[in-house]
Amino acid sequence: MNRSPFHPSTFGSLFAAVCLSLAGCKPADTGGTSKDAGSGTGSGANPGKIRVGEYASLTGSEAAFGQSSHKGTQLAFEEINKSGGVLGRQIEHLVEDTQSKQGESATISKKFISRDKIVALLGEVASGRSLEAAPTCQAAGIPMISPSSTNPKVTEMGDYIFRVCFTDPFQGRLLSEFARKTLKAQRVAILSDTASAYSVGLAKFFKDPFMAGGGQIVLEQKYSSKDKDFKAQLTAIKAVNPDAICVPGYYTEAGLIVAQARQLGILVPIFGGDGWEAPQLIEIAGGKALENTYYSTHYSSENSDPLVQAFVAAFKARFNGETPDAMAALGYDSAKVLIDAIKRAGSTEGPKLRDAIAATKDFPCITGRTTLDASRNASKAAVILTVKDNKFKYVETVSP
Amino acid sequence: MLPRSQIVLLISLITAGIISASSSRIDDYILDVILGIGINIILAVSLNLINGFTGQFSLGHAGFMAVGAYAAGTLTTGPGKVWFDASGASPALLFPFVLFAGGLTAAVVGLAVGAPSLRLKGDYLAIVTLGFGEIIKVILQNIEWLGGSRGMVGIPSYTSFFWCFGAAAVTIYAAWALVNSTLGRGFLAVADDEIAAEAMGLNTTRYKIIAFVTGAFFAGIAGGLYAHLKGYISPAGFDFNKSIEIVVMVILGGMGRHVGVVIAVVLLTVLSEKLRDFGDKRMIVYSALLILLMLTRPQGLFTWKPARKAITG
Amino acid sequence: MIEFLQQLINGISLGAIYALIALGYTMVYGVLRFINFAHSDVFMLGAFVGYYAVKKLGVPVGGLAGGLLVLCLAMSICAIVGILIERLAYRPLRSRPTLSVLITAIGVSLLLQNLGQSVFGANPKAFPRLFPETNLHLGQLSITSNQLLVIAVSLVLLAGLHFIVHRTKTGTAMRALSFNATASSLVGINNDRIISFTFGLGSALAGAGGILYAMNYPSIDPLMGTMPGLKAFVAAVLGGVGSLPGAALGGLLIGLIETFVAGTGWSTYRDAVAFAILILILLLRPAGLLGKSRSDKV
Amino acid sequence: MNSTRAKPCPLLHLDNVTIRFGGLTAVSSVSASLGDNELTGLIGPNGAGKTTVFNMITGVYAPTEGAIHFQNKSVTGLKPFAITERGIARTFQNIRLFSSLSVFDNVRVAFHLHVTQNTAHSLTRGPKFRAEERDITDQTRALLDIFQLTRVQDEPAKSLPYGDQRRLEIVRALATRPKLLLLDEPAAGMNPAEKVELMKLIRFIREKFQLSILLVEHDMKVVMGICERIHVLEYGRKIAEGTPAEIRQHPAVVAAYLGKEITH
Repeated sequence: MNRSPFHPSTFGSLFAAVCLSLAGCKPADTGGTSKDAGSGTGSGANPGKIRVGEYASLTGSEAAFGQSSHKGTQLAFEEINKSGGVLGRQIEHLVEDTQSKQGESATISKKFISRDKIVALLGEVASGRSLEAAPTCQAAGIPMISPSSTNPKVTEMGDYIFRVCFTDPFQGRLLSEFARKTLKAQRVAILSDTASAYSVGLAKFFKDPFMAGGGQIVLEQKYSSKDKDFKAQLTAIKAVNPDAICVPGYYTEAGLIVAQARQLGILVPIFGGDGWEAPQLIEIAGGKALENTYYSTHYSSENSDPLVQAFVAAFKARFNGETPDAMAALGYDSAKVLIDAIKRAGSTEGPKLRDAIAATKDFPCITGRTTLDASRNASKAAVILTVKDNKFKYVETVSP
Repeated sequence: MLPRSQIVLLISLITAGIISASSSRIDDYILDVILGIGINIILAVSLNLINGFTGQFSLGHAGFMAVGAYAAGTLTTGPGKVWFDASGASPALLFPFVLFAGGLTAAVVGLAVGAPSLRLKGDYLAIVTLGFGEIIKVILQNIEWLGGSRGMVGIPSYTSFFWCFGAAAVTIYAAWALVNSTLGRGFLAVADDEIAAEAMGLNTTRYKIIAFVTGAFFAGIAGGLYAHLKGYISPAGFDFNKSIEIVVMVILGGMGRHVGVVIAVVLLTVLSEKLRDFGDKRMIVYSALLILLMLTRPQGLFTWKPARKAITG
Repeated sequence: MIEFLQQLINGISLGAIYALIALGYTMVYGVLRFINFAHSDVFMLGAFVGYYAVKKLGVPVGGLAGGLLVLCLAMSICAIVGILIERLAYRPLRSRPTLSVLITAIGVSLLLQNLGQSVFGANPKAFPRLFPETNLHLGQLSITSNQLLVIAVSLVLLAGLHFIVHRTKTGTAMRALSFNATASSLVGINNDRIISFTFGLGSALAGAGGILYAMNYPSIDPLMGTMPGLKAFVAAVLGGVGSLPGAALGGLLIGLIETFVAGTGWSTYRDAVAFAILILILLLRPAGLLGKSRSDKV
Repeated sequence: MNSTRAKPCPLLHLDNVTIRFGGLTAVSSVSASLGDNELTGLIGPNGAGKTTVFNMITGVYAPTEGAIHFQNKSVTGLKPFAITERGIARTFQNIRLFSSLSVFDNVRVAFHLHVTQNTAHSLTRGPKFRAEERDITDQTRALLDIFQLTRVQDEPAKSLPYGDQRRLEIVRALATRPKLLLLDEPAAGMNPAEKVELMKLIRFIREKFQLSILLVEHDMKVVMGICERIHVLEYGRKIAEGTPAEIRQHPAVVAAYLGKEITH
């Protein structure tokens, strides 16, 4: 009798073959790939290039943020390599795309560490993906610096995990102070992005101190990332007539929200966090609509600080005249903080590098003078910006 | 004496155990990819039971995976952790029960979803399952104690080679055993011609629900394994793109062919890893290859027609 | 009451946009019986054609002529792209089960999205103001001229399509083809030509939809088609896929449901409620609201 | 040939069955009875409602009014699968085989009504399960043998020649072990020689499996040749009932058919 391919022995042996061939191909792979041959183990004594990994959402739904951040990082490494590298060695900048997909970051971090032998890892924009990679880095003793993951849990993953951006609690507290003291708002409505961890986190950490301070949240409305129509939520908000509206989201939606709010005749102040920071904000919403809106940030491309202006000029020259947004600045800073730490550590060994990063103090970042605190979070001043006459305008500085 | 299929299953399990024992020698990255393959095999084989063998086009498989992932995660990380720790047993021993609980929860949700919607056919069923998948996602986003949109963090990594491929072997065995039985011939009949199947006295709705619930169960198992492999889950990761990813594996595998589907999973996962060299052009190449594959092998990659014989093992 | 009326306006204008996209889905489905997943990406392409026509070709905007020129350009380019997609990616699979074509369509959709991210960049771009815009206020109610334009265009297109499908020779051929492809080719209808025409028409619609959408929501990016595409597809199914008035009705309903759900404090469950209502309606009317159920003949 | 004349408790009984589609009455208060082991024909001009009656008996449509009893139990409005479970099997006018399944599996599927296994048994595959599967296989083989389909048993059903497909459909129906077999235009598309074969086959099935057969058929020669009783429908009403000889003479039937073909 002829055997069908469904026969138990056939499927079983196939299954076994799959297991074995995959497991078996491993030693050949690690030994054979030419990639690993060059830079070896990555210890300080090796005169080859220093390998730094970066994982970013270069494609997929959050590519807008990932691409910006990546460009900043890329610029930083290109600059340092042009000026002779660090510790006399060039930096080899390895990049992997997470496709904005869940699960990729864990795989990528393992690949970077076990195959590419990186000395440090930079990324990701989204906290969720940073949370995937962090345990791998912590277990392997490879420092990781996230440019813009704001979820407090990211750096709680271990002592090898750092960030150069604000945390949600810091910025939330800051916004609540601003709303109560500067805007004199008592009744605030929140419009947050239910699909975005950043927005949900910031909304929560705004709400708690704001209410503790005697403020009142009159209405909480939600939208979903990639929505374009917010009129339903805004109409409901208009009906409760708040003193101000808090929109803790990204500029991709905030621009449209502000424009549509003004179309509906909502003229109260609207404010948000650093997710708003992007030159496209004014283009999308229109300068007029953005009057009487405020957002906290650590960076503005209009900042006259020579350090910032030099960065903006270099970025524009490198990337077809594109103006860098906050993500780009943070991506740049994460690389700069790392380079500085390598210099100070005089080595690329994990523990030494970790200690050097942790000792970062008053480092002149594009996003302000940065100190990493005991819980490995960046502590730096925030500025509040508004828009007047189609231009971003400085309102006030808030120190941590 | 055991039937041959069960002996093969046993050998597979032992093999998985042996490999697992030495899995620390496999480098982390390769191990992660291999475990990913194992999870995808479970997902694709279980979806194949619904889409391939029973002919019901479901686009919500990621939703069941999410339910399983969250249910299992709740036990080891979320509120269930108290009970998990209090039991005193070693986590490695409890893990299969955790996976089973995840699968069971997904099966219950599968029943709730399938019972009303399986009366619909074709594209209508597809859109309804897609809708349910999205509803599951939105509900998870709104459950605060599961982490909401911010996801569930710090899930311990219990997923070992043995559990992953043990579960994959059990899934393949179960799918094979169901299909090669009177019940499974019912699936095939329903897929082929529902009206004729009814005329043969087959309660087609019941058959569809059995296939659907079984598929959901294994998707839940896969979810549990996934959660304990990656250590972090969030609702957004189980959107309909994930469902489509699984559907692609099933269709490329030739729909209704276990072996083909397994090979398709391995090929697609390895291909996706190999394409990393293309950097941010990776998805362009991937989608172009997908179109080319479909145009050159529209019947799926693997399409030998099995002569179904009287197999009783 | 004011709030209710305002939400009604919001819902109708959102629904009109969904209807516009849903019409394209339903046309292709009516003829070929498969979900053209790439439709929403052709829609995205339409918006980008408009953007680059203004930014790179320097088509003057702000007046009526310039705006119409951009609209026509986007529609023609999308029509060509649609016809090309059909010819290259779908036609070779015509005789295959629709599932194979579905996967190819998914592939085309992914390809367009990723090419878009690579070529246009992933950052959102601010869409230029094509036509003169005003904000109309009726007492406390507000509506923009763009919203009115979308509603008007949707109605005109619905009427136009209805005319094409029911009153022209090509339309008759489309219906014949939809009913029975073999029979239609036997009575001398050139199926290939009709299918090309349908794709061209559907894609031109998508292009127009992209421009109108971008005018209303002036932030465009390569993934902008996904969500409205999904919603529009749901709308098409809700209305009874294959039925033109069904698509319009479905779009309107989805728009209204979303708006009222979001407006009444359930905004976090908005998408879930929209899908739940779809499911309920399909369970009661398995072929959608205006669809004809095709029961198998025994 | 005259063993069955109206028995006190018939196998199948239609009691004033009516069905309307929208405003259209397709079948109007039709009553009829079928006895055990009887070979009955249902005839009528095109559009008379034969197939509709057939579809009501098999549960495809539920009658708007009236009742259908099978073995003294109501089967009115039951789903098709439930009716098959009760012992009524059918074939289709435009053959509906499981076209991608093998001939063997087409028949094997139909045995599911007579197994005790459930999902868990399929998974554990214990000795009882295996015995049952073997049993089904043997019975399938036996059935295929009887109808000379063994040599094509591994072919996909769709690759069979037309006549074999018809035969296979009947075999598949028999595998459900019906007490009543409904054949929907079995002679459609057959040449005269094949029709003779078919008539032999139908008689053979009745003798061999001891069941009743209800035949909806266009071809008068076939109906008149094998049926013991014939019911005639016209415009959804029953206009006559009787033996072939009686039907041939029936004035209403002659009028309905305008004298054509009746004389065969």
